[in-house]
Amino acid sequence: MARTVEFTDTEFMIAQGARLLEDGKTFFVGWGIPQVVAILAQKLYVPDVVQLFEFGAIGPQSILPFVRGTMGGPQNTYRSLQWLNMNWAFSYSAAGYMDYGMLGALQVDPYGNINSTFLGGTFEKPGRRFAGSGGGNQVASHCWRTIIIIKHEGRRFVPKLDFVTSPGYLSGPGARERAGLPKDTGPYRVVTSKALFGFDERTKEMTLLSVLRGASPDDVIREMAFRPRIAKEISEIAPPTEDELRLLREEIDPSRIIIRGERMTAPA
Amino acid sequence: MARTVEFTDTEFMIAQGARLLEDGKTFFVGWGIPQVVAILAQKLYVPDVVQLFEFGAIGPQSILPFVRGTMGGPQNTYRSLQWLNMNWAFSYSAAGYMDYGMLGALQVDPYGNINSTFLGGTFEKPGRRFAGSGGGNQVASHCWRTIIIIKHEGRRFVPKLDFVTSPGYLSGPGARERAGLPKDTGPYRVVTSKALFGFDERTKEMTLLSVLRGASPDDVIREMAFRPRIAKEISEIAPPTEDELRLLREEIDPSRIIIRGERMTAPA
Amino acid sequence: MSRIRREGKVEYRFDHPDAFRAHVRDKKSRKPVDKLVDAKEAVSRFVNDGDYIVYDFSSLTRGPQALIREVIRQKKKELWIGAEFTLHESALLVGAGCASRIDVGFLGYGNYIGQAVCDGRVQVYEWTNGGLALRILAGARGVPFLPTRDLLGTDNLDVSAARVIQDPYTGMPVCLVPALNPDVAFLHVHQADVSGDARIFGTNLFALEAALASRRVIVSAEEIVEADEFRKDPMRTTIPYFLVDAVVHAPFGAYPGSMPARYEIDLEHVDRLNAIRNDEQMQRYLDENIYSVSGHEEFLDKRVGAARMKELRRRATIIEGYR
Amino acid sequence: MSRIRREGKVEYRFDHPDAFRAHVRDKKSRKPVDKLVDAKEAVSRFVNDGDYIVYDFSSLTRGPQALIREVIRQKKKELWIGAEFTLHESALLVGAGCASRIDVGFLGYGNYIGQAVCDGRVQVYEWTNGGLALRILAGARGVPFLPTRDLLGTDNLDVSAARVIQDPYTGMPVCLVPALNPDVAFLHVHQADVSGDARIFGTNLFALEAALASRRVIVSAEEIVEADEFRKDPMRTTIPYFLVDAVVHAPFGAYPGSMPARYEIDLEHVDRLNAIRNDEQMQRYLDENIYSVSGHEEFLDKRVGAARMKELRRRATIIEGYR
Repeated sequence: MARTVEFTDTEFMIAQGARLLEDGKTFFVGWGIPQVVAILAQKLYVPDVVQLFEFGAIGPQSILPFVRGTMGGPQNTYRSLQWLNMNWAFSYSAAGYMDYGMLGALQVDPYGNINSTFLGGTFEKPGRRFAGSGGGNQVASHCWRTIIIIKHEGRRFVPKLDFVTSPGYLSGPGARERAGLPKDTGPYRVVTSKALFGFDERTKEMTLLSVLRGASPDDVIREMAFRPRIAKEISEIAPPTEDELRLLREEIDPSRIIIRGERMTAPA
Repeated sequence: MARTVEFTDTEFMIAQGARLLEDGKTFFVGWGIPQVVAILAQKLYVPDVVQLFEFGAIGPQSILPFVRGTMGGPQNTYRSLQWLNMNWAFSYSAAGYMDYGMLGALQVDPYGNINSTFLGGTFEKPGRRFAGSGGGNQVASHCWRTIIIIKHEGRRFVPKLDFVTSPGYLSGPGARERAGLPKDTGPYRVVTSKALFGFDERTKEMTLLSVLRGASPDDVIREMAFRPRIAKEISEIAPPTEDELRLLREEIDPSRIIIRGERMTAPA
Repeated sequence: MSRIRREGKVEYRFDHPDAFRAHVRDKKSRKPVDKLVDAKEAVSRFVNDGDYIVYDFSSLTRGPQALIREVIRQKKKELWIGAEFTLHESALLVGAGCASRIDVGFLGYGNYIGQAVCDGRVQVYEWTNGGLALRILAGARGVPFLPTRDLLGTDNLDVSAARVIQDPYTGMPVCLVPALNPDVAFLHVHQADVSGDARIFGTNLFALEAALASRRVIVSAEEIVEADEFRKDPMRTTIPYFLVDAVVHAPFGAYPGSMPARYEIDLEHVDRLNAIRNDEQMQRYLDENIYSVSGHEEFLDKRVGAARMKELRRRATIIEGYR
Repeated sequence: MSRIRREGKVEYRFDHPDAFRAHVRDKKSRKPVDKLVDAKEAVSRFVNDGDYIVYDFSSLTRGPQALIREVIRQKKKELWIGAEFTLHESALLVGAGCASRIDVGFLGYGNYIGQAVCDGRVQVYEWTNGGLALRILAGARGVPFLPTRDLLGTDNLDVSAARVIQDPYTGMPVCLVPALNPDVAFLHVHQADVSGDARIFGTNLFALEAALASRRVIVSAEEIVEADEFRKDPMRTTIPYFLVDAVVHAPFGAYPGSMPARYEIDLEHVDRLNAIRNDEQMQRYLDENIYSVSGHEEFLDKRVGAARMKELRRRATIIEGYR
């Protein structure tokens, strides 16, 4: 019998995210999981990635282990190139210097629009209220390529969001430009705990690109409230590697605060 | 026979300017003569004045002697409270933190509008071209009280400027507000080499307030190309004091670069 | 001009720039006088019921937690909070009945505040972090608005007072956000002198913007230093004294959050905050940590303790760049 | 969208923010590679005829004088200069036939440049210092304009492309200035590393704004230091490397102006510049100081000399705050 790897859904998303980044590019890092993605990626794959945080840290090289509850403190502003403030941080992104941005989401729709504000009810009287945009709206508006990282659950992939917090392709091709958003920007990938999506160049609709080794496209699509487009060839995503898991579990998050989650297995 | 004092027209303007400032207030300092006014005032009269320069020096205490050709260097940014840049410097003035501003001028009109750009011809093809606004437009727009410092010559006091570089009361009462300039701002005093002017509260017209000891209002008005209003009581301005002259000549400008000018006398 | 506006369903704070300027002219002293007071006096003199308050950073990092606890202790009412990151602060301020409106930013942590929003006990307005930072910059620059190329195309536009105009230079739609001039800014800093010159080491969210844009500024500082320190190193000055109304000496003033290069976050205490889920738990926390002590020093002595503070200081080993 | 616009009689440089963003995406490397070149190579590779050039500070203080002399030596043509303070630089650039348009700011010194304007040999556009600083900030923030409450009511409005709109929040008139995204920024700094991280000590006019807003950035530095220096003290970084295209090691690069805390202004040389009144004198100055030497180092050796440099260094005794 083939050997299998055990990991959490979060570990898988983090590892996938880390593999997507390009070296020598800039990366606007959202809070939480994207922070861990950035650390893992910089240690393993992209040593010269330039991280940027909205609280004004330009080019930090976070210290290990990841400290829960730090935001703008010495750990995740460590060895920055420059310390500024929020208005300057968003100047870097608005002027076009940020290649990648990464954001979590409550809900995502077929055009990659993001809800991170509330579920159910109305804005004034929500069913459940969450943290909201933070700087997510700016990241999704300004960065050249936005990567969304989201747990793969049917209620999160919906045809229509309860609230559009941060822009994807809005209502489809050309809609971002018509709204006044910077040209040629928009969601680039959606990393989930089962699969990886891109966006169709012509229609701007979410498109299944790859699935976790051992899973099928049907497994993935079954747990979505809309039917995504499917790429002609669906590739396979390797489960977290030994290096990725060791670094995550031993060096980055030894207290397992971030990487905990639902247990998964896949063929090694 | 009464003792007389000898001094230059520039020394007299500087001394007058220095006497106008209030202690514990902020002072946006234009380049050149206003710098020397600020130094003299801070040494003799207003130790707690907060100087501000457009190149980002907040609260400097200039070193002596005054060094010609320094602008933003260690001498006139010495012992600042804060070093910033130009956009921040103009935030201080735009948000209302600057009580006084002081500017030189080529020409001034009855409403205290300032020309510092050109004389004769057109903007595109001027008769004589000068330095232009620098930050003068911002100083005259934002500061609560702008003090103009200008040599007393007929060709400088004109009914209509060749070019309005920096705003006085524009066309009269209410015109600044109608143009969108901050409320309750505008020219406060005009310091010349013979006299001191204010502005009529109702009509906003330049009004003779005081003349150098020994001179008459007629001496002053004769050398103006428009007839100013005259205050009910014209007071006398003392010539530069011994302290003022000693400080200017021995400590501030021993090489007499700034304080040189036309020789004048007045009863001591 | 009214300082609270309602258009459609959106309420927002707005001062005409001229009204704010007049306040700066008439009420802000430029004299370098001694403004050192204790937190009690600073809050009672400079914070009124109904005030709009902003603060820099959060309950996790360099937040003005001692000042916020004092606001709660003095039972201020109907406050409107504006914060990019408002974490446990907003839960405590709402739980204590002090705050009724919040402009965010990022609204966390824990379930208490989320439930309070759903129950309609507090009204939240969504401006996004970038939008709020820009609103405060507009207030600091004395202009009624600033333009930005975000918020566009999203529902945030409909639940804020941001407006879209056609840019006269390109013809494209551009978003404007209105200036924000708060009543009070709370800034917790590493060092201050008695007249208010202040230094923050590390990044900040909008410290200088908030100090310029706010009608009243309360600085709380880990250390009080000689005024001369600032003139010796003007590049390190975050805020000059004449923007500041009160200086509070508050060592451990960011507790339970961290103060970069001074002390680390107290995660145990933070977990107690995270665990608050209902009013009974909230009331118990407030009683124990705020109402039952006379002020910040008694809180430190009786609820934190020297041993804990020593340990948190020990953990703050990264000092590179913070000096 | 065209990068030079003419409306009525006013020409102005304007890039659509999307065009500038595309340049930043495609042409600006984020890799920390060695960008150290000499002034000759920097200017020949990164400055083209017809370019719009900005620089920080002036011929008196921390101006990029070595780079400007190199531009003149290479006889660049039809340059458009944008500067808050443009003093002897503009006279030399016009006198040498390099610059045909200048956006100011403050236009000095001496009679040569004034006469050149009157003769129509150079077109000057008047934006004021505040207006130019704001235009560059708009370029750095990726927005097509920024609003301001000055320029209003004056003739500057008619001779610039500033526009007045009705503020949607107050109804009052507000002035807008269009973004400026120059082709090239010259920044002379105290310290840089080979990939372009740079530090200026003291105040600056718009160094970070210009670095963010410009298509190409040339940093000239008094000292080249280890890259690690910047990561040890991130509050001191003026510009991070990924905004920079070329680094030139140029000790005495601000000569004859001063470099704060490094060397003082050479007033004798400045007086020679001030004395230039006609083309013959201009040509003599250019021949002697620029055309007849191969570059900055030969200029320092043969036209300035070690004794003079030592004396200017000796005079720079104020170092407090500059470190």
